[in-house]
Amino acid sequence: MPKKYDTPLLDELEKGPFPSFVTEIKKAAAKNDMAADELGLLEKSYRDKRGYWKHGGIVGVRGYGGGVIGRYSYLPEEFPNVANFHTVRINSISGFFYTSKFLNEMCDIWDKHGSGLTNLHGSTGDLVLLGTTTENLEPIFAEFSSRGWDLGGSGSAMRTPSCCVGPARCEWSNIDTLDITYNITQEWQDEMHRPAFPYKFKFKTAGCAVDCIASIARADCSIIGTWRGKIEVNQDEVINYAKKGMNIQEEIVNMCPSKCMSYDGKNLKINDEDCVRCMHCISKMTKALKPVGEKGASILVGSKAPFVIGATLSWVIVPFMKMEPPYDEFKSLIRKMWEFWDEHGKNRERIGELIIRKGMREFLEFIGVEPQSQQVKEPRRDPFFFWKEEELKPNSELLKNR
Amino acid sequence: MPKKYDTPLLDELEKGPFPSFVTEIKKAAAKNDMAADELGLLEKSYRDKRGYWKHGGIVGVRGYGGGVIGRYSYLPEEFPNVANFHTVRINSISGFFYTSKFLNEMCDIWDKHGSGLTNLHGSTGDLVLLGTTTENLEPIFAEFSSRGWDLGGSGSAMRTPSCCVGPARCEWSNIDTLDITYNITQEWQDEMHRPAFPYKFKFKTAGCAVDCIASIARADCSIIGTWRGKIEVNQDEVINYAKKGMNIQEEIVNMCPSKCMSYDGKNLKINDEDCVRCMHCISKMTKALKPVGEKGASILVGSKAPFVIGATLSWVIVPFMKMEPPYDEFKSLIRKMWEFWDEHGKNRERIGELIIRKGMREFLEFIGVEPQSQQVKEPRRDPFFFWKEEELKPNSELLKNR
Amino acid sequence: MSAPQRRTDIGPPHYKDFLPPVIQKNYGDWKYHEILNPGVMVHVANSGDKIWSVRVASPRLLSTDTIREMAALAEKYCGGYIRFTTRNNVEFLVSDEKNLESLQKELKDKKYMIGGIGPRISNIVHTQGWVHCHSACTDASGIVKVLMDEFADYFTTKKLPNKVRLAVACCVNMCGAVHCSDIAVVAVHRKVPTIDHDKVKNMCEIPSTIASCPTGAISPDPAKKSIKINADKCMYCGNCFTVCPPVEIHDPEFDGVAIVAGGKVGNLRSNPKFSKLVVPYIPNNPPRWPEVTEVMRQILDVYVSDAKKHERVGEWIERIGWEKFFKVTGLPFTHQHVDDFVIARETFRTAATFKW
Amino acid sequence: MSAPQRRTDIGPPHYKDFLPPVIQKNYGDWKYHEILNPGVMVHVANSGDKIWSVRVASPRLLSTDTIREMAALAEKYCGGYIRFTTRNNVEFLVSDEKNLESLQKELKDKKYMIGGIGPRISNIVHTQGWVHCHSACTDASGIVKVLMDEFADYFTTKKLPNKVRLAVACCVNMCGAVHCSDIAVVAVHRKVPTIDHDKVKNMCEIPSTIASCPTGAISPDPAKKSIKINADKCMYCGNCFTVCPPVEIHDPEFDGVAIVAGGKVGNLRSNPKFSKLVVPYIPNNPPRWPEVTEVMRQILDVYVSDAKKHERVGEWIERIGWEKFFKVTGLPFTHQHVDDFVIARETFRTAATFKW
Ligand code: SRM
Ligand code: SRM
Ligand code: SRM
Ligand code: SRM
Ligand code: SF4
Ligand code: SF4
Ligand code: SF4
Ligand code: SF4
Ligand code: SF4
Ligand code: SF4
Ligand code: SF4
Ligand code: SF4
Repeated sequence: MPKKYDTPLLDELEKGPFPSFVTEIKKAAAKNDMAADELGLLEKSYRDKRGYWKHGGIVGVRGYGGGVIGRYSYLPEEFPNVANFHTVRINSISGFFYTSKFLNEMCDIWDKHGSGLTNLHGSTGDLVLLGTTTENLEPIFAEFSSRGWDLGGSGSAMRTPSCCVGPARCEWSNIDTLDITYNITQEWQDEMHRPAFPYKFKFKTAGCAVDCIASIARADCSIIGTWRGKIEVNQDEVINYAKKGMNIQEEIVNMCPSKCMSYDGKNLKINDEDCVRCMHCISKMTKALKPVGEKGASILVGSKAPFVIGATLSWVIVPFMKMEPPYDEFKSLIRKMWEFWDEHGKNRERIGELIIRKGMREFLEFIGVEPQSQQVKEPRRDPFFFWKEEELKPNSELLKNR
Repeated sequence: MPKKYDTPLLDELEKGPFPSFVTEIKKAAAKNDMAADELGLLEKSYRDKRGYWKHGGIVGVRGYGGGVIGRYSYLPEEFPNVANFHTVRINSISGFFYTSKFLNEMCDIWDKHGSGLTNLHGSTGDLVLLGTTTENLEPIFAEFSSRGWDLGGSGSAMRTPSCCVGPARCEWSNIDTLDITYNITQEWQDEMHRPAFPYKFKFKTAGCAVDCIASIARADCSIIGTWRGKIEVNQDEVINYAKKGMNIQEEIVNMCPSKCMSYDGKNLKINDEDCVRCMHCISKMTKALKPVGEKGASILVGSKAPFVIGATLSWVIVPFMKMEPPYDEFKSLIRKMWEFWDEHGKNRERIGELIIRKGMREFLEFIGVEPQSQQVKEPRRDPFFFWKEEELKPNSELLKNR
Repeated sequence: MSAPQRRTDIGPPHYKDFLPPVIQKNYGDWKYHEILNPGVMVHVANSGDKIWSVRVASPRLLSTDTIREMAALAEKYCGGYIRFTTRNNVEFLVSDEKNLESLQKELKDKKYMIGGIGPRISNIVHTQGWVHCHSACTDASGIVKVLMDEFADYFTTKKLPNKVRLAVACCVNMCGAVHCSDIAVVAVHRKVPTIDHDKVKNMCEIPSTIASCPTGAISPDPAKKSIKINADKCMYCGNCFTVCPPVEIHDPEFDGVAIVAGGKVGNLRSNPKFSKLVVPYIPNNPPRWPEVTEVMRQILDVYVSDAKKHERVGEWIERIGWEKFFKVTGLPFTHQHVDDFVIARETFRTAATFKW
Repeated sequence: MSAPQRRTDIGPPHYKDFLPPVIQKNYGDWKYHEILNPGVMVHVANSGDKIWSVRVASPRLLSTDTIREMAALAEKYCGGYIRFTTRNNVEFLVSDEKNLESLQKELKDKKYMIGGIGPRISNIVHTQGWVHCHSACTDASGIVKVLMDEFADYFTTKKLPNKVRLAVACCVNMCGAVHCSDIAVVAVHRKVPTIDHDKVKNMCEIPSTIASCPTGAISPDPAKKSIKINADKCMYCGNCFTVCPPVEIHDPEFDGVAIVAGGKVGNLRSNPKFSKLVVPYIPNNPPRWPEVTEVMRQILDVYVSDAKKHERVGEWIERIGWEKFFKVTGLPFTHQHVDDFVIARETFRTAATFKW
């Protein structure tokens, strides 16, 4: 019988309508020593207003440099069952689809070898098994890998890629987000499991500019589906939306960022040439509007959390790329990026930070992408720019469009 | 008879409808040796595609550290009359108003002691006497100062302040731009004539947000007239504008940046609380719209040319200040700014660069101005901020508005 | 359970094996969807096939018991198919319309919170907190719980002008999307770290510790074979603590959270935006952080009453102007709000236009 | 001329003494103005008094002869009152309506260019150039002359969507308002400076020369008691040349001008804006710089045909998007256009929205 702790503070968090993580910990604590001590330790944190975890040590499974987050407690005597309490990251399924069969199996393994606590999912997209001891790591890995599952990424490695539900269930997806995610995960197993990068590298794939995976905010490489073509308008459905009470002028036309729509009270017209494919109109009138044309993705690079130079959002590197298996063009682009990063990146320098430090030109030239106006919101404002020797040529050429 | 040069290249610039500076130089060259050599030298520059002027040396008039720009030629033998060819900056009149009497006097002095060439005006706003020798400087100064004129600024000093035509002729001026300019010029004669700052300091005063003196782009201190109150609408005049063909909805209402106007085809309504006083509507319908309420100025600081950190625009420090003679509040604010600059500024560091380097907080606290949301377009986006010891207090206070 | 046969570098299973048959059949061929109620939407394929998704809230930190319960429900009503959303909600994937009502009924009976679809508050993206991370200076799960309790009706029933994405990060590493959320909480320190010099020698690489400091506040202390921190330059970010454990930055008395607002990630209407600082500090007041919910409520209420339909929090604020935001919410504007980091100048008001 | 009596620190004369009586009387009490023709406007006071301003173009570089001629005209028609505008035009201040026609007639006879008021191209703010400045890498007056010749009809007659403010700076010190102009020319170098080491010793303060470099390309060269320049970091700005004369940056073969566009200073409608780089290099081709006028014309023509009434160049470009600007003008987009200086990241397109 696991130890039972008094948790007057945490108990307060079992009140209220939202499902309680405290209740979850208690459920596990009822039968699991680790979970029980986790509960006790957490109550102490609530009392003292501080965490009691130490920096992680290096732990892992044989042959892997990542996939496990080492975690040790400051209070091993008081809470011996969480003295070490490591996290195992299981690479989730593209689109976070599961079967009850797998979930039950997972629970069995985890009850046997771990705390019985999980995160579904971690922010990066791993299936997070929250807390186990060093000895349990190898057995856990054996159990999962024997069933066809593998660890996710951690450390200075490629991290578990993730994506929106995409073509599996969403009518707006321009690319096969699930397949891209699966394919690159398989392609780069070594890069995931044996950290050899200057720092972490994350991929996130969204089927369209709605970006339901927040790729633009938290992926070193954001793959965002888009199309070259137009928006097909089903005028009958436009009428239906109006009938059902939508104020098309206010809600759609006026909110279009490129002001390329007009509505005469009956017909909705779109000047496709000026549309920036923001998805607003489409998402609000899904039955009436449909993107048609060549489908592909914009490749953006560089978003990350605030350290060291402030948070960044990913920015456009390749405005449009076809994304079809085996994704060779995409993969060789990424390999070039990694090569650049490998050559110039400092320890703990994300690729976006490196590009900002080195300048877009060096990066673009290295990866073989032309400068394009779509890569910037606006051209530079200062008069301080570089020339390469070979560019110092007569002007006439400079004034001609390529 | 001054030397006559062949100027085939410059002659090309006497063609065309716009008045020609070459013609101007030729006019002077016809009777003035300096102007003649200037013409010859300039033709050579046009031929060789390069200037022939050296860095300025330190020259000036007795008791003054500025007001003269020293200029020496690389080709003193070839063009002896411009071997030295200094510029004298005469402090212009507020609003650039002149009388024929003064202009004629000025021409007399300048023909006698200089090249006969001028700039009306220099970019800062001085009456620029373009080119004379070192020996002529004292006589020129004596001639001008005896008639009540003085030199403008140069070097690391306060520069000649300038302003828009303001209340002298413009219906929109919220402040007396001419008087402010005159008053501070008089107040800070010493700061203008004896360079003691880390670098130059410029004032420009505009009567309203139209900013006809480009103060926000090129003044260390930009004084921009504004008001607290509302816009009075004369609906009869609105009707007149409409009658004369103005599309009030498109040209006015839709272009209002704060979208605080509405027009029903007859009456124009303004939600004054949301108006940001951008001046668009007023400037396009001057007969119909009139700002009413308390008049004063916004004080902005920091604009300058690109060196060293890229060009800056001035930004709001004091959103609103009454500007009435003797402008004591304003002057003591400026003195505090200079004190801050004096204490912390490096050599050749403009005040705006210093504030950016040190942070707004140090600056605001030093000059005694509260942080105000009007000073920023948006609050910071990163979570990296400082606290002072005395601020580490219970939250309840922090959540209360001052 | 079969005997474990260790394999490496096999990657995850193929997603196809986890998709309901109706999805496999209509993969990439959906026509439209409709939101039937706050917790149920139906996607209709060009073939006419349909799939219903029933969404329930999850605390994300789940016990195996709960996962088993969900799996059982999926088995009963969904052929065993279930998914999780990118914001950690659970979606039951119903292929057979007649299971829709009974599933919902059983979920309600079991006290699941159904909702989160449409212009609502969905689950709060968050991180480990005191539950598992050494870096945490607040508990994310706790704050999430109290906020979701507070705003439960915006998940289950009430509509907002548009989706409102909340997030909580337990330190400035921001392992979530705090920096681009409508309203978010991020934990912050407020004191210069202390250094255990004896340990620095052995445990830290001094150059990388120095490089970790965003403001260049750290320099070598050769005498002590350690580092020293220039207190004037330190803004308590804790990055030195991350790379060098003998640096201690936690301080229960002065740690707490900041509130940011106005961010988004989608491209609809306006570009993705960063969140901006709105409240620089609220103390850690567990277990229920009442001041945090209070401030969030304050902001949300004004948004709800002022924003236009479809306007996100950041779009609403940009329309009215940040100066007006502070006015209408009554939140104080302090020195902390004014940027003094890398892009400070871009945030200064280089214009004479503003509201009083 | 009276005998000179030297006085110091007296400042300029009081402006009152230079204002026409009607202005003195109605000072600060104007009611409205009307633009009667491209070169004439009338301001009407609340008292009913009026003043007419007749504006003519000036090359700014004026000989005393021309100034005397203008003074004479002012005497004849304006009671001697005349002013200069902030963009260096000349305004004849007519208090008596009956002088209005005759003044204009005489101005026309004397070939003055009347105009510049209203939605037109006014005078070009510019700087010294080869005429007087050591720093100049083009001649400002020459370029101004050819541009104003080219666009003369937009000064004298034709209307634009709004005012178009042009500027020319003869080096990146930008002694004008190039950085905030609708379309402007700025002269640039393209080669790393050379150093006369022997002179550096005596003529330069080495620390301030090092500090002058925006990119930190300069370091001490102790052997030579001089400085050295890291060619990879140098972007030829010439600031080192400004503080240290033995640094030579001028290079007639490779110097030239860049074109920037989209800036403004007024607050109307949209905030003041910086100009952005549109053409990184055009060679110096005196006396008439044909490629400069050609490019300017190219940009102006599209603006005139595409912009809405009242839209400034920058407002038009922001409405259509910079990517479309490059498309419709046909100007090439190059590596030079992408910022790599201090705020580079703010210019990157952190969004999935753009036009093809
Ligand atoms: C578990 C997880 C939070 C969660 O509760 O979901 C997490 C937890 C940690 N993150 Fe994270 N990060 C997690 C997603 C993120 C994300 C979000 C994302 O991936 O979409 C970010 C922001 C995006 C980004 O990558 O910038 C993120 C930015 C960081 C950073 C800052 C990195 C930077 O470049 O600024 C650190 C600091 C570091 O790397 O030393 C960090 C470090 C950590 C460490 C390893 C703490 C440390 O310094 O050793 C945390 C371990 C906690 C623990 O003991 O369990 N974590 N981390 C997420 C990973 C779960 C998963 O694999 O699915
Ligand atoms: C004459 C004038 C240009 C003109 O043709 O009108 C001028 C001419 C010079 N400027 Fe300027 N500046 C002139 C207005 C400006 C302006 C515009 C303004 O004041 O509104 C600016 C941009 C605004 C600003 O202050 O930043 C300007 C920014 C500079 C700079 C860059 C300063 C900086 O902080 O980046 C320098 C470089 C320096 O100070 O060493 C400079 C330096 C110079 C020097 C003194 C060259 C030098 O390095 O020694 C030039 C002397 C030229 C000569 O030989 O005649 N000049 N200078 C303008 C002054 C006339 C007058 O007094 O009315
Ligand atoms: C299930 C999920 C994708 C997944 O792979 O898991 C998803 C699914 C859908 N999203 Fe999303 N979005 C999901 C996360 C997101 C995110 C990412 C995030 O929050 O981190 C965003 C970006 C938020 C942002 O901009 O900050 C997101 C912004 C949207 C929007 C844009 C709202 C707006 O106007 O700004 C729409 C369109 C709409 O609501 O009209 C949308 C619409 C949709 C649609 C209608 C797409 C479709 O046809 O299936 C889906 C159901 C809508 C709903 O929940 O209201 N989804 N959606 C994610 C559910 C998270 C959750 O549990 O709540
Ligand atoms: C005379 C002068 C002031 C002075 O003290 O000398 C002046 C005078 C007037 N300006 Fe101006 N502006 C003068 C320089 C400016 C500047 C500064 C500059 O160009 O360096 C600007 C800012 C330009 C910018 O934003 O980049 C300026 C932007 C305006 C505007 C705003 C145009 C817009 O919509 O963006 C107006 C309003 C309008 O045109 O409707 C205006 C309107 C006016 C009015 C109507 C004000 C009035 O009631 O007297 C004056 C006559 C208008 C005209 O010329 O069309 N004035 N005006 C300047 C004449 C310069 C010249 O010779 O052309
Ligand atoms: S990002 Fe686009 S494709 Fe993906 S789920 Fe969201 S709306 Fe659908
Ligand atoms: S997708 Fe966006 S930009 Fe395109 S028409 Fe619709 S609302 Fe406008
Ligand atoms: S800035 Fe305003 S007050 Fe001054 S002249 Fe221009 S419009 Fe008139
Ligand atoms: S001054 Fe500007 S903001 Fe105010 S009502 Fe007029 S157009 Fe709108
Ligand atoms: S945000 Fe900070 S405290 Fe929270 S999980 Fe990430 S690293 Fe740990
Ligand atoms: S806490 Fe942050 S700012 Fe302070 S010394 Fe450490 S890294 Fe630098
Ligand atoms: S812009 Fe440069 S070259 Fe021209 S006057 Fe100013 S300092 Fe001299
Ligand atoms: S020219 Fe400019 S960038 Fe080059 S070394 Fe000199 S100061 Fe530095």
